Amino acid sequence: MRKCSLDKINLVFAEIAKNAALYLPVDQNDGSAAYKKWEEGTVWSNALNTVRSPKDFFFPQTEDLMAFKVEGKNIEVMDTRSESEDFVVFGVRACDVKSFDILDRVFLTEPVDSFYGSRRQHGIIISLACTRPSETCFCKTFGIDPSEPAGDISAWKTETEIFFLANTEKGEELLNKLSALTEECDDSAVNAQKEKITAIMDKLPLKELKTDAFGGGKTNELFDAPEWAELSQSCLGCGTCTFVCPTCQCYDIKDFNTGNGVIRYRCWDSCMYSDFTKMAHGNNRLTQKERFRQRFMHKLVYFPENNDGEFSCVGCGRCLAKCPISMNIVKVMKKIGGNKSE
Amino acid sequence: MQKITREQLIDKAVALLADGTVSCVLGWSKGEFDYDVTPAMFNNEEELKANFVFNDFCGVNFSKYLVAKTQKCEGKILVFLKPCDTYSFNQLLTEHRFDREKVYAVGIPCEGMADIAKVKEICGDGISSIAFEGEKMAVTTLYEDAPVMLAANDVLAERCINCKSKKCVAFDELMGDEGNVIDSNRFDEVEKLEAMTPDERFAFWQNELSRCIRCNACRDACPACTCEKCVFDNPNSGVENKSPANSFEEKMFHIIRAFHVAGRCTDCGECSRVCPQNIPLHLLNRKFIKDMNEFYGEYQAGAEVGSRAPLVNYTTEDLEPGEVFDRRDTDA
Amino acid sequence: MQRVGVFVCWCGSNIAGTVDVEAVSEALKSEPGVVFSTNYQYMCSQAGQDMIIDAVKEHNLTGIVVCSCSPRMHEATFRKTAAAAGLNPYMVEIANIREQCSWVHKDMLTGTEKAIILGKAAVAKVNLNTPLTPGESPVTKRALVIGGGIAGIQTALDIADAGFPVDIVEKKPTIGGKMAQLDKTFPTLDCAACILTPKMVDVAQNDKIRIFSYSEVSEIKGFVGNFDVTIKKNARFVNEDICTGCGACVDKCPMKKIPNEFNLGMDNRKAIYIPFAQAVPKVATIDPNACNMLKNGKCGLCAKVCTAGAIDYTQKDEFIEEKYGAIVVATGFNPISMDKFDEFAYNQSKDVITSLEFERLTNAAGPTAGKLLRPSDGKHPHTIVFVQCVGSRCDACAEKGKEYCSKICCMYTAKHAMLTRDKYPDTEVYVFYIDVRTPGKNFDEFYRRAVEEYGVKYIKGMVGKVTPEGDVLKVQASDLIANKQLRIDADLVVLAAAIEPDKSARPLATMLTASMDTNDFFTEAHPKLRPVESPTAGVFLSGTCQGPKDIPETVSQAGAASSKVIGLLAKDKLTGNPCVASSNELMCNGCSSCEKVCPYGAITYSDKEFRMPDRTTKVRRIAVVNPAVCQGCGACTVACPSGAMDLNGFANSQIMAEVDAICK
Amino acid sequence: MQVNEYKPLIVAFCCNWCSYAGADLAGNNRLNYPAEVKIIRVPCSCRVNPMFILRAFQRGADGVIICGCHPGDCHYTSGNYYTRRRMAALFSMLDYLGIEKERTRVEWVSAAEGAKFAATMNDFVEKVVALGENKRLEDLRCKK
Amino acid sequence: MNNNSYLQEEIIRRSGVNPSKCMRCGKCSATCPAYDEMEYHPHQFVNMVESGDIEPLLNSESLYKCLSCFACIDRCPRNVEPAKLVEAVRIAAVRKQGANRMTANDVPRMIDEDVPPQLLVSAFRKYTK
Repeated sequence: MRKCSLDKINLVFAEIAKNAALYLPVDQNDGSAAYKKWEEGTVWSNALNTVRSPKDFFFPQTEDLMAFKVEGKNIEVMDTRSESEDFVVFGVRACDVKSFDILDRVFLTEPVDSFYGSRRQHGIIISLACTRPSETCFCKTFGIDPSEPAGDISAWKTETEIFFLANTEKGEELLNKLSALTEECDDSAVNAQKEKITAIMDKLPLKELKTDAFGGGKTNELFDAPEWAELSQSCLGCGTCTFVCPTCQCYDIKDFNTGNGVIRYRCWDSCMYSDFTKMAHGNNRLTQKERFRQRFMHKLVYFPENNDGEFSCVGCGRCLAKCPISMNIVKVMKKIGGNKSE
Repeated sequence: MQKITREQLIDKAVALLADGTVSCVLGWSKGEFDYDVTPAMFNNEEELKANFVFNDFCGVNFSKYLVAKTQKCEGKILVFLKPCDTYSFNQLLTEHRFDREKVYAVGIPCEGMADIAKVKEICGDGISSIAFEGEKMAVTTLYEDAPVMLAANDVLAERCINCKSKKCVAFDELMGDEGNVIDSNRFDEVEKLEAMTPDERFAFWQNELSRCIRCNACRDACPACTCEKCVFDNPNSGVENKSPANSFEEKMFHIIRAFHVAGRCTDCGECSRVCPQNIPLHLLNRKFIKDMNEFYGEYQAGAEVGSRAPLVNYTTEDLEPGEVFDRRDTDA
Repeated sequence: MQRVGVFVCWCGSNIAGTVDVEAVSEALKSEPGVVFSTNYQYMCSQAGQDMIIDAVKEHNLTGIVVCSCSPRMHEATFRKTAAAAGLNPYMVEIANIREQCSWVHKDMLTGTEKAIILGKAAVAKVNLNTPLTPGESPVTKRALVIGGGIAGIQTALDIADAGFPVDIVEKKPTIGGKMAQLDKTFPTLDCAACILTPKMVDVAQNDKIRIFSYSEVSEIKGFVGNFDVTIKKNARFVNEDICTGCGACVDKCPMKKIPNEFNLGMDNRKAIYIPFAQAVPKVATIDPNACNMLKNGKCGLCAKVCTAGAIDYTQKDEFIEEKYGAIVVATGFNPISMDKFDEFAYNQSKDVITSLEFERLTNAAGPTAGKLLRPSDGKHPHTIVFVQCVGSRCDACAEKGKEYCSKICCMYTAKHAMLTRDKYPDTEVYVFYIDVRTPGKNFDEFYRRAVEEYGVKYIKGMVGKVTPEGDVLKVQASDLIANKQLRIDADLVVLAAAIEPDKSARPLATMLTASMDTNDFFTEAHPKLRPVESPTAGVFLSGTCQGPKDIPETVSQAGAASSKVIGLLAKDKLTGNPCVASSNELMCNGCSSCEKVCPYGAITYSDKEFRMPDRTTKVRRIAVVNPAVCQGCGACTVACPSGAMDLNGFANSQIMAEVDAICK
Repeated sequence: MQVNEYKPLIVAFCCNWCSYAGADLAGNNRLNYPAEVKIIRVPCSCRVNPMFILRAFQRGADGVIICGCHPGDCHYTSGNYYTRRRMAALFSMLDYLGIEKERTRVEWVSAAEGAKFAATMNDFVEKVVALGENKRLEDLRCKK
Repeated sequence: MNNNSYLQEEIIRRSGVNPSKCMRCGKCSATCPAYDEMEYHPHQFVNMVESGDIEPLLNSESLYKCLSCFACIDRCPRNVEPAKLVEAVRIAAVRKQGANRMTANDVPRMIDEDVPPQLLVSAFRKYTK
């Protein structure tokens, strides 16, 4: 484990940015934080987390797949790939780090999504342990410990110092480059920090939320639960929850006619939208109830069924904070799962 | 803090359910925390007593829900409308979007709603409870022992600071006092932007709109956006797009959306409230409202049912598009 | 995908001189959908057209692009060519490479480049063209004339003359209108009754014409060729079919003090009355507000004396529904109220009168039996002051009168002045004028005669104030030529009040969805080229409802309107323009934005049941465009936020394809 | 040098009854105006949807002008009055977003005003050339 | 800009009157109670201001004959408001150096039991810079 004084953190950033684009949470005018590319003068945010998740770096909202150039009646296929830049994402919370495991299961199993894969290869994640979880946090429900974030390098922050621990080869390599700015240390300070976090975790309002009622094999039991109608009754059908979610991975492939050709690109889709997975015969999820159910069944039942029991929610709480009508996975789990915590 | 209480509203709802005036109630249902209320239908006293809430976080504009809910509900729906909701209510009636006969509207006074983001700005994250004590709210967090006492004005939502009217313009029954239309300063921010140079304005909007993730929350929450199919969802419209692929599409979506609701937007502020990226979308709508007020005379969408919006109206003496700028340049 | 043929015209050297036509036809060959491309000297010639027909057949073309002169020139020609080749005529698009290219650009390279782009845009559009068929609708061969003044009478007679049945709806108990109240007519001075009443008799006797007097139009539905009209026949408490108009009832009626509208309240009539001797229909009418029998059931004298037994106190308003192919509006005018013109003391003195009142005072059938006597004391007036432009030509901001010139006042004032001097040479007659406007055949001659032969004193200036003092009217006025202020002691002051459309016109316009100007005059479809048609198809305008007019103008407009009606009714079917709006009912949410901007009232709404995706049904309000009424402007397409409303021939997708092609 | 080379792309929407005829008249009278102006015929200026205007900018237009009958002369009686309101509102909004106001214009050109049509186009193109390329409403994908 | 057209603009601006709206009907002069006292009558004021002929007006006694009764304003069919023009020209005249129509010294002479003091006060205000 290595540490560095927070006074020198900008030197660390500068060192990292020498070799790769460095992205880190930065405060915006509106009070929220967003990942921004670091450059001299960029100030690292103290916010718990960003509105958009770091999923964007590996699975951007829009991504060109290829292009066709059309001249008269001739068509030429063109390569538009651009995902070869090395980059580092700094300050990723434990929940968001976990989301990459989930995305990996989707994109890196055969057939491998080479766009995602290539971005994963070029990216290094420096995670950061939480110090002040929010009431909307429920990562623990999914077995995530915010004091033990994974990633290529794990980091802990105290009032004055920051501690780094490399977990992977890529991480080791990067940490070595920072050796001039950091010094070796023991893990006592970090352990003290961990204890503090654990104590707060026990005070979180959603600490009792359980996944017992969900998981693979529950489809028949939960699919026709009468509660879906009530839960979905006020859903606006917007895509906010899916677009701020670190694990939502659905996309649509579309063609854009440029006038001289076509750009084929993919963009995030949302199961909340009425034209999601619309096919020639129409849409197989006819009303908002079915679309709403799809999202939660996918996260809590279908995904674990196909992925060794792994839920595709990390409890980051973004959808709790951002849903225009405050309907979210926690309310669904409590209602459908029947385990009212209070 | 709200003057009308949860109990008063429940009593009203229970009475109307009991005498058969209505068969269900559209209200706010309590959430996990003290601020995350969700619109819900209540069918009986039991449900109301268990889950109905009314507090400073009941900002959702119910009017739009009536479009779908009146189609589904057999009898009449009781809906509680805050003054700003009543304007949307009227506007939807003007556009024949639901059957007035299927709704029993109770106008309720509103003291302005709180913005949870502002609460968090002051008290920090990790809110464990919010209690309403008289004129104040007591916010307890995971990190402080003593609750922080907040006055309503400290955390008032932007749209409520610039409230245009405390008057319910549509109702079957009014609870509390009838308020007044307010001389608000809602165009100040628009004016601030207008006073900037075009380059500054461009930079401002470029920065704001670049955050758009096209989640469509603004559109889906907007009571004026009640198209059966939005042009941006319709593959045959030629402008369909699902993502803000670049800065053009960000602008296209928001310009066209603002244009489509121009003259119909009541300035309820839902668009900005629901935006997960905090884009001040209301400043686009307000620009249209301000312009149309200036060009064609004061017009408040939804002030009365059946009124003719400026863009579906004209006079032979209207100013020319070019004069819009001449006017402003001479003013400057 | 279309199979498009491109035909580039040289137009001799008109196009070929600045545009490399060979290059254009070659370049367009590789456009999507194009299977054939050629050029020729004169595409519009028979040989050129044959070339197109042959190519359609040989290459199985489904769409044609002609790069030639303006579509305003030859679009119709090439549409016919397409039809001759067996194609839908609307599968043709024209790229205007003459007026908007070769003629305005001098450089060959530039011209050719632009011609290719215009050609590409046309190809892009034609690729999205769909065959269009004009709609047809039947025509009800009956016309409705609203208003029974001289305009309505003449229109009805002319239409009936052509063999079509006509109904006249008149809200008064008799037809005749304002003209029936006039004494003499300018500039010939023949008596109004002498020329009008024979026409009224003609109307009554014409078996093609029905008169609904004492009636109003209460509802209008439908569209050109197919109007459904409800006429409300007000109860007159006299059976029209039986009443002989003998007048016995009128003689016996005890209610004598009812102001007589026909004489503008200058004398009285009975509660049962016939407006004037030559009324058509000549039947009595009971005024329900004055009749004792109707008010409190006491009296019944008229029923007793009526030998025909025509009196029916129980008569009710009757609603008649009828179908019409065309509607003529002839609602006429009224003088404006003088209430806002205190300075002329109209409401203070009986001897300040309007010109229409003057007409009645000089009319042999009027309250004074044609003797010019002062209303106040019945004495002969020796000094008369006529004031012109009272309430006409006012600034809109003044909010007193009308902005327009009422057009007829100069002439009738000259007439009044002249007649007065003719009959009573001892009378001093002053006319105060701002301008004397006499554009009409023999009009200025007439005015000059009034001055030169009859000694009428025309003074350029205006009356500022009239003060009644004892039995004289102190008139204070300016004489701008002499630069003096005049004070005249007058016995009678006559105000040439501005005229305004009848109050019934506004609600009628709403029913007809016909547009009006800010003064409530009906708007014509085109101010120069379609002056007697309303923009609403099938609605025509006759007389002063469209703007101030004198009698000859009114009669000629009536004739013009009737010929338009005859032209319409002569058709068995109406063929529309297929380039009309249509609404996609799956996307329409019935918000009514489109309806509000439609200048023709072509959009209506209906509730339609839809099957929802979840197999429930939902009733939704949707817009329906009547293709027979829609003229294809496209205002609705932009008002519609969802894009449910689109325009055939100029669809959103087509225009965007053109934009795309141009902006490549 | 480069400034002189710059050729803007102008889309002109012309109503069929007045302005398109006015453009034809400009042709009849051989009145020159820049070839960069490309006319799209619409039945009435009120057919022009703001989406068409933005679309043109997206696809690379540098200026968009809408021409219709003079107010009061609309073939459809009121179409251009709606155009006037819609475009006043839209142009003001574009300006509010910082898009150069000289790139958009509404001009009333009658069928008799060939000279006005040519003069208008000359002037409009000149103004757009002075601004240079449309950057603020461009879609880079369309320029590849 | 020559003095005349400057004056003309100034008077038009100050009065807020658009003299070109006048249709020469003469109703203002017909209605004017002070007509006979005036050298230039109300309609001439309008006409002369419109044609820029201001000098004669400035030097005319007519300026002080107008009673400001506003009958001309009330009756003008074209909303031209001649009295406001008279007022504007009068102000232009009075504001010239030493051109006060009335001085404080004049007031005692004018006191008369038939003249309401209010009238003197307003006249003083009107005729003095």
